[in-house]
Amino acid sequence: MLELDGINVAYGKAQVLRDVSLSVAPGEILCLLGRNGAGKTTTMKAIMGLLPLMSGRVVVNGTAVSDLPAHKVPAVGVGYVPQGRRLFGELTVAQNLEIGLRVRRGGPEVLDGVLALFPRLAERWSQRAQTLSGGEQQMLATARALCLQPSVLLLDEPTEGLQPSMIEAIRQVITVMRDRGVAVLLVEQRVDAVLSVADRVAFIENGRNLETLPAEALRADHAIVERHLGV
Amino acid sequence: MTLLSTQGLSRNFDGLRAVHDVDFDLPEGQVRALIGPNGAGKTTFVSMLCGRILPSSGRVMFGGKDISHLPAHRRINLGMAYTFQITSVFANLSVFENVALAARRRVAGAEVAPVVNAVLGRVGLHERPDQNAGDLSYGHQRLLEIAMGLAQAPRLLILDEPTQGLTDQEIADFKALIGDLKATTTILLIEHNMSVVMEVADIVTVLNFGEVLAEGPPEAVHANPAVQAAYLGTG
Amino acid sequence: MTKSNKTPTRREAMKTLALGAGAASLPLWARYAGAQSSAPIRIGFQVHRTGIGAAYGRWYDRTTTAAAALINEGGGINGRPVEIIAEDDGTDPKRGAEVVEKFATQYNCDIGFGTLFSHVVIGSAPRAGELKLPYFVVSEGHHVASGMLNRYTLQPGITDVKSQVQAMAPFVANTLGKKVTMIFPDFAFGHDHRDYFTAAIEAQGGQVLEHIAIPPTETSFTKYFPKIPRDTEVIYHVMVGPAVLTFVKELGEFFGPQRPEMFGFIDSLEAVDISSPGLEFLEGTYFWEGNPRQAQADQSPYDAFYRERVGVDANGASVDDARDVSTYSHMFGCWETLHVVKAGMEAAGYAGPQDRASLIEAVEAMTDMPHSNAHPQGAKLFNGKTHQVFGHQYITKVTGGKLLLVHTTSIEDTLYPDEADYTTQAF
Amino acid sequence: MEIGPYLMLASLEGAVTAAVLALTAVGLSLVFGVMRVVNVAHGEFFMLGAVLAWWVTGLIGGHPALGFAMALVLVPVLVAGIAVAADMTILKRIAYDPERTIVATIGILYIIQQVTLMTYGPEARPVTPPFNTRLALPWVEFADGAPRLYWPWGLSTTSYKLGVIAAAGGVLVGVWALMARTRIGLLMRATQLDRDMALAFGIPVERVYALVFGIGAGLAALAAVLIVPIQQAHYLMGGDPLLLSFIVVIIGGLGSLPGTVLAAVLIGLSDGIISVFFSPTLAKILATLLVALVLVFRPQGLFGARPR
Amino acid sequence: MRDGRKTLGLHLGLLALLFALQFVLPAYHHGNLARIMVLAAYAVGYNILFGYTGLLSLGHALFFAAGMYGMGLLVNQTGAAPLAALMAGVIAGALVAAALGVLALRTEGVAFMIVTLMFAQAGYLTVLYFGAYTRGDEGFVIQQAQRVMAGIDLSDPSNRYFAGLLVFGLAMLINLWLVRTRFGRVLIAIRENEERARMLGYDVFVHKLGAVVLSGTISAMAGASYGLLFGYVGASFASVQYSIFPLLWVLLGGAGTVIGPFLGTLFMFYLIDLSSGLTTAYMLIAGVALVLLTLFAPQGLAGELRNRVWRWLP
Repeated sequence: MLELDGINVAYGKAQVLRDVSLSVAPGEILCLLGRNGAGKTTTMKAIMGLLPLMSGRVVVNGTAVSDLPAHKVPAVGVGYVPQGRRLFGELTVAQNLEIGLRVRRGGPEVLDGVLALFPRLAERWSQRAQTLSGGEQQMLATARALCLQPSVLLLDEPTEGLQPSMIEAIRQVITVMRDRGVAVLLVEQRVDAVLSVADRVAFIENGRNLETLPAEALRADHAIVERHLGV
Repeated sequence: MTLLSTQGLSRNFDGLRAVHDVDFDLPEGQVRALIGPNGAGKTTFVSMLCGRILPSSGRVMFGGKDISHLPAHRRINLGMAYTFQITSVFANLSVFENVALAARRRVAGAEVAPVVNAVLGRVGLHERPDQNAGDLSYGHQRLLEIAMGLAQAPRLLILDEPTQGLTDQEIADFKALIGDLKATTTILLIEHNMSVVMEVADIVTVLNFGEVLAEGPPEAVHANPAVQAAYLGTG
Repeated sequence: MTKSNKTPTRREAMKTLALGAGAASLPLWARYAGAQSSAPIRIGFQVHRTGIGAAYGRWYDRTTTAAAALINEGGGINGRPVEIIAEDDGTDPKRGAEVVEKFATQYNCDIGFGTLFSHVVIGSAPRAGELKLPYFVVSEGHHVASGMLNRYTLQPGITDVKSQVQAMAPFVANTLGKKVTMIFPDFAFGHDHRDYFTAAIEAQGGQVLEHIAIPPTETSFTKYFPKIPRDTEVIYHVMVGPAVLTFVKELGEFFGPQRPEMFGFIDSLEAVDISSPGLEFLEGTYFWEGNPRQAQADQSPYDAFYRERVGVDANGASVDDARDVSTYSHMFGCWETLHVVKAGMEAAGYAGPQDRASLIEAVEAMTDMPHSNAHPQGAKLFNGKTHQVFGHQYITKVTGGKLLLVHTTSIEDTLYPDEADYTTQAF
Repeated sequence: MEIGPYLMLASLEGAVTAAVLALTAVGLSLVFGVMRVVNVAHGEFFMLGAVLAWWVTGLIGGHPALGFAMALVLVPVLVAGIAVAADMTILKRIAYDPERTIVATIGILYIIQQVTLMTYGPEARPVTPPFNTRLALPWVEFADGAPRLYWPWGLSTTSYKLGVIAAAGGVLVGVWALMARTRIGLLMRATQLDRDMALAFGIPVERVYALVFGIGAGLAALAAVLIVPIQQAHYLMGGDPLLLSFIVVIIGGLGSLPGTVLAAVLIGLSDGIISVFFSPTLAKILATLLVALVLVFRPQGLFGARPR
Repeated sequence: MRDGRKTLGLHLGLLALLFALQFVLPAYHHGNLARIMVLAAYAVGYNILFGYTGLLSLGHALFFAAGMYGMGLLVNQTGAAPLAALMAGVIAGALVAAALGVLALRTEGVAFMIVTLMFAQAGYLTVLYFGAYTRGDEGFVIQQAQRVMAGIDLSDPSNRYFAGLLVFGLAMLINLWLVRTRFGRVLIAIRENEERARMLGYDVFVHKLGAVVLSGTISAMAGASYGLLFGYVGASFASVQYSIFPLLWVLLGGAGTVIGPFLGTLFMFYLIDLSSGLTTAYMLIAGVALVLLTLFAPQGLAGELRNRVWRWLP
């Protein structure tokens, strides 16, 4: 369970998020939609504690993670797949995953579970992350987050720049996670990529969150999307 | 007359073909939109036009001159203006000073202020010349970017996703602004917002995986199933 | 260290003056006390407490404090106690000039005194001249006698390097060998050695085979030693700064068992214990010493007195800490200079800053300075025109881990034609 | 001396310089790489290492090797502790802002220097080497068409100098193993590569920073302990290692440990070898200009990747 | 623009205050202020590169020394007139700066710091190497008789004070004028966002080179004046310390402000002077003060002033 309660965030003097409130239930995929610069990535970083809150609270499974130092947030069970993957490029696949496992002291069985989802990574085991293809890098970024056995998973544009087959693979993993009871917060720009997996969709514009709708409603009426995103 | 053209323009990053063998012609006075999915190579392509990135191979011609080997500032001085995709204003300087820096490329002394004020008026930032650019909202920073482009009175204005983060009203104003500029300036526009593209562009070029996928009037491109597939990812 | 840094306050000085009469002759004291104001004579002491000269500065400070205490016990100067006002110059010429300015205009000192490092002297002297502050330096540099400075700058307590160097040449040529290789630091002090010694040894029929100038701040030296020619008979070495011990040790390691004769300026080992690990090979080598640090068998009573007052033992180390070796070859200059100042002030009837010119004239008029408690290093001859004093120089040989005297030069050995005449300058 | 033996001697001397420099520079490189700050006080940690080594060896009687071994273990730890304290009380509070860090570390430099002067004093003091034998070295010459060994005049080194080279090599291998083979090394590298992501994966970045700052200072101190039987401990001795380490770190390519070590070897050797052919000060000038020009024409360092 | 008038008022006011102070200050502080003004001119020069262009050089002692030795060697070796020698020093500084700029500006960031440091170190060693002319570390004296410029004896305290004021005033007014010119504005733009400035069509390299040359020339002017006014030329002014000092002064006073370099120089001078009178541990006090300033006044004195009170401070 992830709850954002009226968070305000600024980069220096420019306020980026204003009173953003969201909640994601276990076993649910909430998709955050908005244009570039609307504040989606900032929301993610604020949840992770990478940006200080001016006000508001972030609660994960009853723990106010916004009161914790940033490095304690993941241990509560928040896995983060950032935009642009941001792997530890000079480290090997194995080392990247080890860093993920370390967060909640996951044993070999956790790793085996993750590798079962991404068998390709086992083949690339001692390769340096920066030498992987784009799709493999995205797999590794996702796998790294799954290694900490998250109860909340944040994914920021996981399909950016990927081939359709790769997109499909990532989408399936997200679905699997939802089915295992993980609360998934997904940021996407590609509406079609979202609508097929999301349970609910929240729109964000200029740092404020607008309405949150069931994905069903959007699938039924595409005009809502166009109204908010102008595509 | 062709203002800008490229021949076989390519760029690789560590084996990734960001832009591949692009031939591109932009006649004087046209508004051209460049569209394509994320990662299609749009920004790399325009970066090579204005010299921020050097091509791996190919040529860039501007006003009949081969500018492939000119450094960025020389190209700008030939009459190009470039606005950044990610807002890149001078955050610690005032709005006025941001635009004045651009305006001083062509005017000096007492002539700067009127130019700046006029440009700020055109984009709707005339009420806040003294504010620090970094304190503006994201949308206003984008408008400031556009204002800096306008202040240079360029022959070719390259706008990289200018409407990102703008409100509906601001987008409407932007469209009107492009309509005004058409008469005097050639415009190359990278844009995601299809309504903007459909309304302002004369011709649309679609990039996908670093190559030109389609080119033509907006309606034709919009109707092109290959473009639909690539752009919306529904393939 | 705090103890030695403490400068006598006026009250303490007065108390010493009152109680310490036992050491002084009462009539002398009474004569001055009756005639003059009893406000202290303020001597601005520019001391290298920090920076590269700090090891010297500490001993200069101790010697100065001891000399001032002695003078005060003896009734002060013209019946007035001496007050030492010490300020750090960071061994930096810019700060040095500022400190001189502070003495003259802030502390109202009667004179400035005590500077060792020559760049500090040269940086400060112009200010002293402009401020008309008599500036008594203890730096052994040739800059005073060369005429580079001004009438307000004097060096009456220590022989300059030009004299020291040329006085060594006869001994080196006649006793050690005529083919010399010189190793010296590549800055002005080293260049003085290079120029004056080369000329002097050639005058003796010898020759310098090679000049090896070591860059300042160098910390390892072995790589330069192969430049020493094989047929070298004598190595002439002089080095300053914190790396001196490394230099000497590496020299020893380079030569191993078959070394040529070696002659060094004790600057290479000033403040360094001759029995430090790695220095065993120095046995049998020769040193110039300004004042032998080892109490010699025929030690003069003056040296014994001086040693005792400053707190230096027979090996040249602090009486409190045998590992704390003094800069014995230089620091006597502080002691002697203060006594020259005293004599000059008394001769000039110095009463205050208005008499500064007469003080300088009085010192300029001095000539012979006999071996005495005031001049424990030896007799001296002062040249009023060049503002420079000349004295005996000592050559010692390391024998059984001790520096034993083998030769004393005459004062005449140190003389050279005048290069300047400050007395023609207006005040 | 003939050119061959001279070059060998200069190389040997250069190797000692390089060994100590490599340790010091690797410490600086770690701090620079992981924390992205310029630690101007690095040379003072080196100096503290030397001064404390003198102090520790003085505490213990008996064979010099005993005190030296003790210093070798104790001193780096002590200095690392001081560095960690400085990190937590000062650098952390200014959020490792690059410019402010420069000023703050200059402040730390002054403080350390002055405190050392007030407690230890201005003298250069020696430490007895644990072992030190002069080793004359042979060279080959061709006489009557056949090679034969001979012992050229002055060609020698000492067992301790060779020991320093070996010890530095050992420590460098240890640092490499720490970075490449251990859990803590992994965390440090992850922090270096992406601070935010390190936080997002639960790495206590502040503690890693304090640790890195401590290890960096400890390596400088260790280098100083090794050199102090050759050069004496003096309160102003930190300046040169600081400058040289900086040069080495930049020439080696920022944050690249192998590059740093290679650059240390190059700089250490070039200084000695250039001095074979020119007068000493001119050699220093040329070596300095050479380094500057290398950077001018390869700004990313000899072993760094050219940024796109 | 009312701010413009306030700016001019403040800075001319400072010059007027400095002018007036010479009549009331005790001799010691009078002399100190003369020194501080010349050194502050050096800091102003440094600040043009560091504070306004955003380039951190560790080699400015090279320029200061180029001015000092350019002037001093001419006077000492050829007996040139002080004014001509002063000009020669300034020109020497400009030439050295141009040469260094062309090379060093190929690098950026820390590499720029190191390259400038290395060139300055080579310059320092060169001064020692040519000891026959420079007298190496010991330096040489510019005799009082050689310091008479157009009949004015520069060793006289009030003349010297006035000359110091002139040098500092000139540097500060150049700086004030600079920030109002297009060139100066572009320097600030480069500091703020180099890529953006380039994409507005400005030749970043040429502007940076101009900043190096201007900065070096002012530094050289300060160096030449210092040697001439205080009668001493020595290698310690070419050492790395004298590259670090202006950085400290500027950071303490406030980088990128016109008045900051003066405040920083003044502050640092008296911090050391006063604490050195109180205790031998003045370096300790200076060190602690530096640390405290970075903790509590990170923008420097004038920078904090600008943040809190005078937003218009240039």
